[in-house]
Amino acid sequence: MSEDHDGHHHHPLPEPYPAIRTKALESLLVEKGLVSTDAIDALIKTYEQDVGPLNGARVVARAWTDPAYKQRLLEDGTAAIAELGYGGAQGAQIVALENTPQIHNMVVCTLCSCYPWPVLGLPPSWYKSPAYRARAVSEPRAVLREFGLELDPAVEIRVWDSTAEVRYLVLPEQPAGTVGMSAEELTKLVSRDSMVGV
Amino acid sequence: MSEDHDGHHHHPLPEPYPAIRTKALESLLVEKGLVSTDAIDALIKTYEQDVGPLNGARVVARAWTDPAYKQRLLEDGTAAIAELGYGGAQGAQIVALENTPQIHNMVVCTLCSCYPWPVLGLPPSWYKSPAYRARAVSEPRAVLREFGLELDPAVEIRVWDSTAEVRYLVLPEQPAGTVGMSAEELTKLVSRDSMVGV
Amino acid sequence: MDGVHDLGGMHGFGPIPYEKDEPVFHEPWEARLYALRRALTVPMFATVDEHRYALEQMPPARYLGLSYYERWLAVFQEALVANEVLEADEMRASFEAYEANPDAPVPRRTDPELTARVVAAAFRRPSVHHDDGIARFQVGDRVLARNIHPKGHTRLPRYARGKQGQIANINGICNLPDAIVAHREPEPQAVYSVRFEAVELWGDAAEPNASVYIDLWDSYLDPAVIE
Amino acid sequence: MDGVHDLGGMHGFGPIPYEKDEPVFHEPWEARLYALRRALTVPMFATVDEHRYALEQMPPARYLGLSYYERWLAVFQEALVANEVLEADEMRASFEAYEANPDAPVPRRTDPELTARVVAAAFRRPSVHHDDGIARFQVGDRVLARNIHPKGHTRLPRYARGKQGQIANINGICNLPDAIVAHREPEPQAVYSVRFEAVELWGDAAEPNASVYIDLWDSYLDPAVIE
Repeated sequence: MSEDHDGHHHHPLPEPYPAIRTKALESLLVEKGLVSTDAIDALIKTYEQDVGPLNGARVVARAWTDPAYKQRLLEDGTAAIAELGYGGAQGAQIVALENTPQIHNMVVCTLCSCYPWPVLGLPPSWYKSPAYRARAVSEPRAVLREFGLELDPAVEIRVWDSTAEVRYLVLPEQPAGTVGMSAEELTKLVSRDSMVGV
Repeated sequence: MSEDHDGHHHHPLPEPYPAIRTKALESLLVEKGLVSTDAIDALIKTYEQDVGPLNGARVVARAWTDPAYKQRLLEDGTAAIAELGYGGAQGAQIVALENTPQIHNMVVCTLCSCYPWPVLGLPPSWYKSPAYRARAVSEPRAVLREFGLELDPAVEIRVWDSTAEVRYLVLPEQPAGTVGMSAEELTKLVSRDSMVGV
Repeated sequence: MDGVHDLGGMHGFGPIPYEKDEPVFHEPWEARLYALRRALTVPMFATVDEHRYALEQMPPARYLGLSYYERWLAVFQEALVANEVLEADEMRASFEAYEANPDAPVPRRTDPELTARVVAAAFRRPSVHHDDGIARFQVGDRVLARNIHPKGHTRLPRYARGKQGQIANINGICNLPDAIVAHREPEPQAVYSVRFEAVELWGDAAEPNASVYIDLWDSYLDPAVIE
Repeated sequence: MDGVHDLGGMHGFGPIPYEKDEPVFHEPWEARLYALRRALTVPMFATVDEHRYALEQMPPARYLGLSYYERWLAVFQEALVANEVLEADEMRASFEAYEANPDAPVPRRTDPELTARVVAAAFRRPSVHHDDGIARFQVGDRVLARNIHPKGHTRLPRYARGKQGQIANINGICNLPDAIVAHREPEPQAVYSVRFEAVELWGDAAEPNASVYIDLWDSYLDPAVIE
């Protein structure tokens, strides 16, 4: 909730408004037996604890340490990801995009907020922001610079706009000096952002 | 200031906010001698009383009753309008567009709110509204229908988007049964909207 | 629809609002709203497409002025009434009750069967139809994104319309979202990943050595006129 | 810039908010703000182009959420500070004083010379430069509106870019607004009225028997490739 220099709120909602509204809706829907408290709690736990970028990091670390897996991942991302037990909503078809010294991939959804939930969890706010959705396709290098990545002009940049059912997972380059590390160790080095390509 | 069905204001400003701000600015600028009360009053009076659609109506009525004037108006709108004493800010170049049984003209400014002030005064709110600016160019017939004008499909519609310095004045067709009326009488029949082409 | 949701290439939105170590949900109500919607035994939107279209139809200033979950809340409320799950009056009464007493507890109800079902649904792997037989284009074909301006839902972004690209991949067969949301008969079509050079999309404003891949349904495309 | 101000063809804005017998100003403050800006002895914007660009640069949700004069007020306040006519502190102090006491009078000052000058300015007829000699195109020529996406100010609306039209009139010579706002050397160019068929602009969504005439500077146009 930002305030501009003249002290006027951009944001029209008083802070507690959506919280109160949501409470009121949950209350009515529970009373009518159309939802249950435990189902809500369980789904929240699912996306706060079970379905998140750690899944994607495991996929990436496996690909870094297992060339055959990497090949399967690039050929059929959905199937290779399912090998590790991941899949589900917003992951009907997952395509892995390999970053190389020559090619940098970056993912966006300009029309809404499509994102590969099974491997990355729910999208962060910046991914859903109008700024990212607007700028990623027209000035990806400027956007990457804001994320601290100055891409060499010789590197081709490919931006993937998730306008249909495919969800994209970027397979980042393995950091220098990490060859020989175990998949478990490598998992800790894989950031969520690197799997979006920023 | 509309309120939607869930009782939430679209409009983020408390009602008196801009009025108080304007007062505060006028106060400071008067104190500093950068503006004067009488100059402000005089300019308001100019646009509330002197520069308005009555000017355009006089131009139109003259054109309806004086074929030579009409020809001059269509050949050089600015000069013909100046003959009646009109001209000034936002009227450097005024082009008159003749409506005929075959052609209907309609004016918009999609990028801001350009409008021929010397002949029509300041633009009405609907002309400045996002809805009119958005729709006039892509669905002019649907827009005209909202204004109560069902245009025959055989009539060609020309929409003029005022993106540069030219300001457009529509010369409506003279209503049936008014031939022989004086210019003064006809002036009363010319609506502001008809000179915008809606 | 050519709405403000179609943000690709738009200027004026400022820097990316990056937040380090961002939580999955910023506020408890966001988590509850998210889960409430998905756990509801009577879904408010038959398809994700219809949910998207509901969001797109919000008044533009509102769409841009609200946060992501505030938008979800707005369309969820409307859908609950439109689908006659809640009456406007009872919804208003409940809002007023909690506004008057924001700390009032929410009634609880447990339903282990429902819980198992919604969690399982989160992990259920949808199947994709692969039948490239109906694909009109092959990888490498040059195509032109059509200049369409439907008032209904579409997934062809404005910034690609009228632009030439090249088929990079055939993703599979999916029903056309435009038809789903319009409640027309299903229109299964090949969906392609189409590569557009940045300079084709943005002219002189293009960054060097860049391209955009957009997933587009068959009927969004025409063969390119000039090879 | 490709901002939300560039509204031509956008969907989702609802019906035209027509108001019968609308007054020139709806609120006294609108009238005073309008006149205050124009009567100021130190203009805040050197050109109308710069004023437009200031409006365009407002945050998009704010641009669409505010009324016409509320937008003017916002950019006027910013300009007063940016141009060092008022200090932010004294502006804030004055706001707070009037917020605390909204009925406090505004000091008065008369200046008949200024009054005469500003009223005369409203009626002064600006001259237009007619010199069609530098026009690259002639009436009837087919042209292509260029696919430009400048971050600065431009008057080539998005809905026309990449579209073919025909020169309908040569309006005269004007300085390119893009250059004015960027404070580049003046770039006087021919400005044409260009006719675009509705079907070229909107495809299948076009209404029948319709065209749009757009006033475009010479450098916004290329010769059409296909006659």
